[in-house]
Amino acid sequence: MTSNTAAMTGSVRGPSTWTRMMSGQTGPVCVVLIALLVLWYVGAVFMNAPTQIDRYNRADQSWTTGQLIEDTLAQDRPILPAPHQVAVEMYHSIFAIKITSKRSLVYHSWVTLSSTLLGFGIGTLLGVLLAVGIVHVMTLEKSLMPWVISSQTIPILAIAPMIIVVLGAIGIKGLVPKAVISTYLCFFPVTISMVKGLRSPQVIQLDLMRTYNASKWQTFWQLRLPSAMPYLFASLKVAIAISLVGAIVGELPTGAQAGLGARLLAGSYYGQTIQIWSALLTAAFVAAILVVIVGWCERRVLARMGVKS
Amino acid sequence: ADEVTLQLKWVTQAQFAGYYVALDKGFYEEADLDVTINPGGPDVAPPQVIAGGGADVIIDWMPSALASREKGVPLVNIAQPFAKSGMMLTCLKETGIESPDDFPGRTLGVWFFGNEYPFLSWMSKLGIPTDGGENGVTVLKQGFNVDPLIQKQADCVSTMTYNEYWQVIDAGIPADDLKVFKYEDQGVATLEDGLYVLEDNLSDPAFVDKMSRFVAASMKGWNWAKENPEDAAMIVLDNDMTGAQTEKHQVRMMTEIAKLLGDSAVLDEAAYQRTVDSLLSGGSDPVITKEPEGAWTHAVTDKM
Amino acid sequence: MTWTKLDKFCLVAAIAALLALIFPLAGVDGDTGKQVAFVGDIPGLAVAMALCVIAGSAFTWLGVGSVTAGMVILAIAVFGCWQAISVLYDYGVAGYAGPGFWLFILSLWAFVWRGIDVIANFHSLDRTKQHLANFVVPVAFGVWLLFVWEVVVSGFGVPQVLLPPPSMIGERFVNSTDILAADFHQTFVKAVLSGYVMGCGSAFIVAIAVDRVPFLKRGLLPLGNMVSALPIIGVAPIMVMWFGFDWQSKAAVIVIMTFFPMLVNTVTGLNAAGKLEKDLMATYASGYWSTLFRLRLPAAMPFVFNALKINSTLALIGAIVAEFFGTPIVGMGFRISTEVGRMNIDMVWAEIALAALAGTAFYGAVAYIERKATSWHPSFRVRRH
Amino acid sequence: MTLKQVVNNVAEMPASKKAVVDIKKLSLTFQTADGPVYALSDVDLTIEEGDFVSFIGPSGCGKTTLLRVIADLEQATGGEISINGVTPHEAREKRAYGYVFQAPALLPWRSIERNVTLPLEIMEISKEERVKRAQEALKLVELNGFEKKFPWQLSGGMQQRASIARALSFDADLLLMDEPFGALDEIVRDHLNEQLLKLWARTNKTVAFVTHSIPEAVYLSSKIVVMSPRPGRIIDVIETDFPKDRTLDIRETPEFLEIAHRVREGLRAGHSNDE
Amino acid sequence: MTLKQVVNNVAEMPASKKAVVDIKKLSLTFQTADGPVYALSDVDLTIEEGDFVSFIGPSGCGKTTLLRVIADLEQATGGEISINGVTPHEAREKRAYGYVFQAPALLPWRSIERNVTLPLEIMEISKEERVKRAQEALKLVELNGFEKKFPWQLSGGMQQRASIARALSFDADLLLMDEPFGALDEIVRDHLNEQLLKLWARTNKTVAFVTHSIPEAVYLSSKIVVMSPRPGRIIDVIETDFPKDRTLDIRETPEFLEIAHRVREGLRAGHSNDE
Ligand SMILES: Nc1ncnc2c1ncn2[C@@H]1O[C@H](COP(=O)(O)OP(=O)(O)OP(=O)(O)O)[C@@H](O)[C@H]1O
Ligand SMILES: Nc1ncnc2c1ncn2[C@@H]1O[C@H](COP(=O)(O)OP(=O)(O)OP(=O)(O)O)[C@@H](O)[C@H]1O
Ligand SMILES: Cc1ncc(C[n+]2csc(CCO)c2C)c(N)n1
Ligand SMILES: [Mg+2]
Ligand SMILES: [Mg+2]
Repeated sequence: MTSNTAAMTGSVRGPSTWTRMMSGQTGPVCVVLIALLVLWYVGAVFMNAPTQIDRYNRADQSWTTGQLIEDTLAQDRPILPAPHQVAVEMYHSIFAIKITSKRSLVYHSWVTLSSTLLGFGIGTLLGVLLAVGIVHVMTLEKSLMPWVISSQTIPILAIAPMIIVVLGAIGIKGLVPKAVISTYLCFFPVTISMVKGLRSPQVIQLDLMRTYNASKWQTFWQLRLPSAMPYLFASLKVAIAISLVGAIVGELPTGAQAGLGARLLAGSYYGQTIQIWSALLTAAFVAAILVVIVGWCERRVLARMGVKS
Repeated sequence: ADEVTLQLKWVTQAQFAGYYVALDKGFYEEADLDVTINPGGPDVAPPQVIAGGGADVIIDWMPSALASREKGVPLVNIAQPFAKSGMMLTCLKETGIESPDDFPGRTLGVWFFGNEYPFLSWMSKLGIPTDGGENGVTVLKQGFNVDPLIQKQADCVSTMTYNEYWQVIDAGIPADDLKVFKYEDQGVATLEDGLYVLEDNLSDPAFVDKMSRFVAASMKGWNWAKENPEDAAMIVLDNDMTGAQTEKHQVRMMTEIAKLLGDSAVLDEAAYQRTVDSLLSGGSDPVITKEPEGAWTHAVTDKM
Repeated sequence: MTWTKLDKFCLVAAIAALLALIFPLAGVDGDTGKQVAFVGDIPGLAVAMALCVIAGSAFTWLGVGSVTAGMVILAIAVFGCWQAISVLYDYGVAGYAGPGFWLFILSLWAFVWRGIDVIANFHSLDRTKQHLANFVVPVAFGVWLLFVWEVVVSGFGVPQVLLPPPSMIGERFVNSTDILAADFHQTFVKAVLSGYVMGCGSAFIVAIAVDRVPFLKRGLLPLGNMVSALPIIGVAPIMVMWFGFDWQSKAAVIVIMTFFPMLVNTVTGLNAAGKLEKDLMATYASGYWSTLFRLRLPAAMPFVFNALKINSTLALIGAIVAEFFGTPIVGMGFRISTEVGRMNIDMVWAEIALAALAGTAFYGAVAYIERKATSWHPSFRVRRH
Repeated sequence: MTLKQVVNNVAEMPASKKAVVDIKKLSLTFQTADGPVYALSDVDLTIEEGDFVSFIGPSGCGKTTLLRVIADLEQATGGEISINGVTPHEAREKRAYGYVFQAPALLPWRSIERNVTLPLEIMEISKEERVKRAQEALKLVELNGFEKKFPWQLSGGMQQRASIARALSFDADLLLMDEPFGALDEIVRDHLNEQLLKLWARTNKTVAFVTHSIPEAVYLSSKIVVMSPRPGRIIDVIETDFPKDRTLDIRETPEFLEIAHRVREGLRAGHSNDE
Repeated sequence: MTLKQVVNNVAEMPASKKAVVDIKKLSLTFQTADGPVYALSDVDLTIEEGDFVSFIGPSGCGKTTLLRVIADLEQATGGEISINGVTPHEAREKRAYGYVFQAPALLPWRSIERNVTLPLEIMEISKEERVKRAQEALKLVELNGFEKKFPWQLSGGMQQRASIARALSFDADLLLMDEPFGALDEIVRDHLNEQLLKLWARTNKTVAFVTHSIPEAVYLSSKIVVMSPRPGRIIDVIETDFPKDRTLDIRETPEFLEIAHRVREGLRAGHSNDE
């Protein structure tokens, strides 16, 4: 029996690297990525073909399909740049250049990231505080909640310049005004989710706290907050992504001097699609990393709370 | 040193080379000025910035400045380094547009955000409605670039002689395939890139003095830039925080800008009057409703 | 009676009103060098201030126990607000408001808050009365916010190109209904609704696909995060390039913006069902879809609605922002960006007000459906704490 | 007689007795979407200091509701109620009682020990004291060794015992217990019955106790309240006079059997009413 | 003898009996953060068709775990188990059993009636049939009139009864019931005991039944399994031979009392092991 098992494990050697990869996260992500890349290339050829054909016609040039495909993937200002064009651009502006340079995407990412994080921090705090107020104070719930909602329907890009001008007039410049716009955008999902989460404890659990005559504060710490954790993290993932968007939006009315938003716009002014896409992808990567970090915190916190995985 | 904050109308580019040169070459310092230049952008309205106290002097186009004046921001033109307009409408020849008579039924890309006034007064002068009807033109709010033309979403787009026009060229459409209408040639040119301050401040002699030193130093910068277009372009590049501008483009822009600059910063009253007349005639929805008063002064340029 | 039993808000109101009578009402006119106005010259205001002092001290002792008392307080506050407005515009205090004026506003604030407080805590078995109270509270609060805005803008003489007073915005709103209607149709009806439905719908379907196929969950979810965190400013020009100037490109932007919140929330929600309930379904050998529809989706509903609510506001913002990057010459975003350039800030705010109205109504509709659909959730049941 | 017993006897003297719970003509109606549910009607009851009152009655008759009214978790729609001479609300604010719910209601993110110390934390009792008391209480319900487990790692009966330990950990004078031993086997149940009796005899606590077991009710109580089906009404109140330090043996006495019979009859009568 | 009884007698013939649950050397260990918990160890048991097997044992001994293993809700870590000759997993996929959980586990967004029809919906039974069956099942547990209420509007015992009705509503041949009557008063409990017996006698169902009540176990079962505390082990299996159509009267027979005594002794022995 024992020798038998040993022989078996000897011959099977456990799951192959392939199956292990596929059952983890790397494998599937790679497969999906490859599928996306293929799709992207096909898309690039089709979207860029009309202008390319136009160009041939203008130059009275005859062309073959092979040549067309080759040229559509190597345009200067394509409608949809090919992945490798973006990759080359990203390589140049991320790795092949000093990160302190104005042309480095690392530098611009950092500029955006700093106001993102500041805005996210303040926004989360504000969001949670508002939710706490709304859950505990009936007057706040009834009077403030509808206006919190309305505040979010105000187009940020329209009032961003006014915010910047007003803050500038009272001497606040630089990082803070941009962070304020991030805050404005990202506190809302936190508030909405936390209001829901703080109200999610079971009725019997609330009754239990009542029998102890627990203060609101105690009920909050011991019951409401732990119950709200899943809601909080779901919203934090949304909030951090929105916060990044806010930071980028905030770069517009400050004259778009530096940051990923400035890169995006600059790309946009000059029709530099490749530059837009590489800034865009960089922003997406930054966001993904941020979301992953939040997810990691979530797992840590929930594990400490004894939640069964 | 006296502090001066200048709010540009657009992003850092050779369009504003004179100011950057003056800053970089120490002309402002010589004039005992401590100048901060704030770049603008698509979401920055210089009149709003100056009204909010964010700048001492701004660069704006006259139509927009006069409109703001009517809306309660008492802007006054103190100097006009740009004598000519660089705005034009660029069309693809293949669309068959030869003259303004061909416009009806076409789709035209126009810049808004206060820059649409010259276009509107041109159209009203031509008697072409802009409501998208049969005999009118369909107007699109053009983004920041010339993509609509390249992608044929529009028949014509707005361009500046010094910027967007060259982007069309760079996109692989040769100049021969383009038909351009310069506003200057159509007689609807309006004054661009002037320096404006708030009226109240002008009653303060110290402020006037400060501004005259500022304008003088700026003009020194412009003259230097005109003579050394390549170096001026490099100075602009050094000041561009986005790192997105290219040398080739900026040098070319500087060369074109030089053609628009006047000999002095003094506002030409005739040109002013032409601008006002064209704005007042702006059809059903005129930009300004009455002849502006006190919208310009020579007080600053006189003191230079 | 110990001081802790005193009604602190009324106390603040009384003291502030008293001080308001003492401190100067307005500042000094720069040209004439004289103080602009005195309380003594304005009988209405003097009466209002005195009323505040009297009522404030009375209610400090009596407490504001009943709804009637709350109404009385609010009535006094309304009278006070009216006087304050009249002082600003009829007596030329606008731009010159002094400490006395602001103290009076503080006094009114304390009254309004206390009055709203009473009504907010009003409970009745009579449904219509309760609904009425629930309606009055946010409206009263909103009217108060507008009043503060009006007073602050006029009182400090804020340039109207920075922030126009609500009265001016209201006037512009009423006079431009045709433009507003056209913009609303273009942006909200065409772009927002279609983008919202497509974005939320596709994210919901993808969430279920992701949940159903673990391979996708591991492969797509991390990438899904990235796609939807794409900054709108970068995406909008590309969408305009791809889908043209009209509403389709705006809808595309909205799809991208709303996708991620919906995806995350739905995926989280699908895992929210309790272990015991899942076991129960297992004992019925309930298939995937059956468990999905009978257990996991209902349990996920609070999360899904969360996303629907967040998205209802995001969608509107997305459409408006996207219009900054190219549009036909109609639409709320177009109007906003154009009128800013023209310094018609009141028109900008009229559009913002329209956006806020539409967005709030949209949100309210979603919240209403939520209340109907998930009335079993504890958050709708516990009302006493 | 030991000293303790003497003290108890003193406490038992009629003159010193005061009403802990005083209920007059209490009624409670729930408003539901499809009409009102009459849960309690016309309940009159006095629980005196040191009483052990069992409530017994058919499922859904309003026992839990009555306990919840006493605990200020539910508002009566008619009648009067006072706890130690004050309103239930004030009594709750004074932390006058410990409550064991019908379901365990443990917080899933806290270990068993930290669930038991929860009320102590809220009452701001020092850390060492908390741990000490939790240990004692857990030992009493035979859960020592499970301090670090989470609720979902415990069996149903163990969860119920943890919730009893939680209610016992802070030393309230009034205990409200809603079927605390429902999910326990006979042996553990007998054991806990004994422990509860000992505690009661020792401390002169007042206990209101819902149960479905007639022997348990008779064995534990100084007073048995039999309730009728909805709308819950009191149909019989039976006083027993076993000594406080009774033992399991009394279950064989004819007195015991007689009382049990009377309770059963009462219950049966209530049930037949229903049909 | 009625026709039904004849049918039953046929079913009882030894030759026709087949094993419904067959467990050999089953053991189950939970891995927890602070070390393994040995829940079941070395369990051998055969439940034959038509058996009514009661499980009785101290709280936390593994009764629920055993039922969950049978129901394929938990995987054994050692030994073998087959249900109707197939694995528990296959049996579950064939919907071989109905399960009553220790807690009610009602879905909060469904009314009582719709909770009861839930399994029927899943099994795609027609609407009318569903409503009919739900009516019957609710009537059986005396919950008619509460169809439209939501779970939180019911008392603890009523919720428990609703969950019993849900398990009965679809007609599985094997019933796994985890303390179904724990939260019920004696009268209702007796009534439901009778109903359950009738159902069993009528349909030849196989029942695995966890209870804490010794009389209940003896009264209902054809086989009583006594378990020891953790790690759960079977310490006694007692077969009874009351007829299937027994009545409450048998509780006074000496045979009954003797079996009850044996169960109690077994339980007690298990408990003393523990200490
Ligand atoms: N929140 C509620 N809304 C509506 N009806 C309710 C509510 N709570 C309880 N009821 C009803 O009140 C009656 C009494 O319920 P209660 O929980 O007090 O019964 P009980 O005596 O404790 O029963 P059990 O022994 O089954 O626990 C029941 O008929 C129940 O349906
Ligand atoms: N998921 C789990 N993780 C760890 N330990 C567990 C888990 N589930 C049960 N246990 C442990 O297994 C043992 C048996 O639990 P089980 O629920 O089977 O007991 P039981 O006999 O049903 O008790 P009761 O009569 O109290 O319901 C207990 O000691 C319990 O702590
Ligand atoms: C939103 C927006 N507003 C205005 C302009 C036009 N504009 C103002 S300054 C300047 C010179 C730079 O080329 C140009 C073109 C634009 N492009 N986009
Ligand atoms: Mg109960
Ligand atoms: Mg169990």
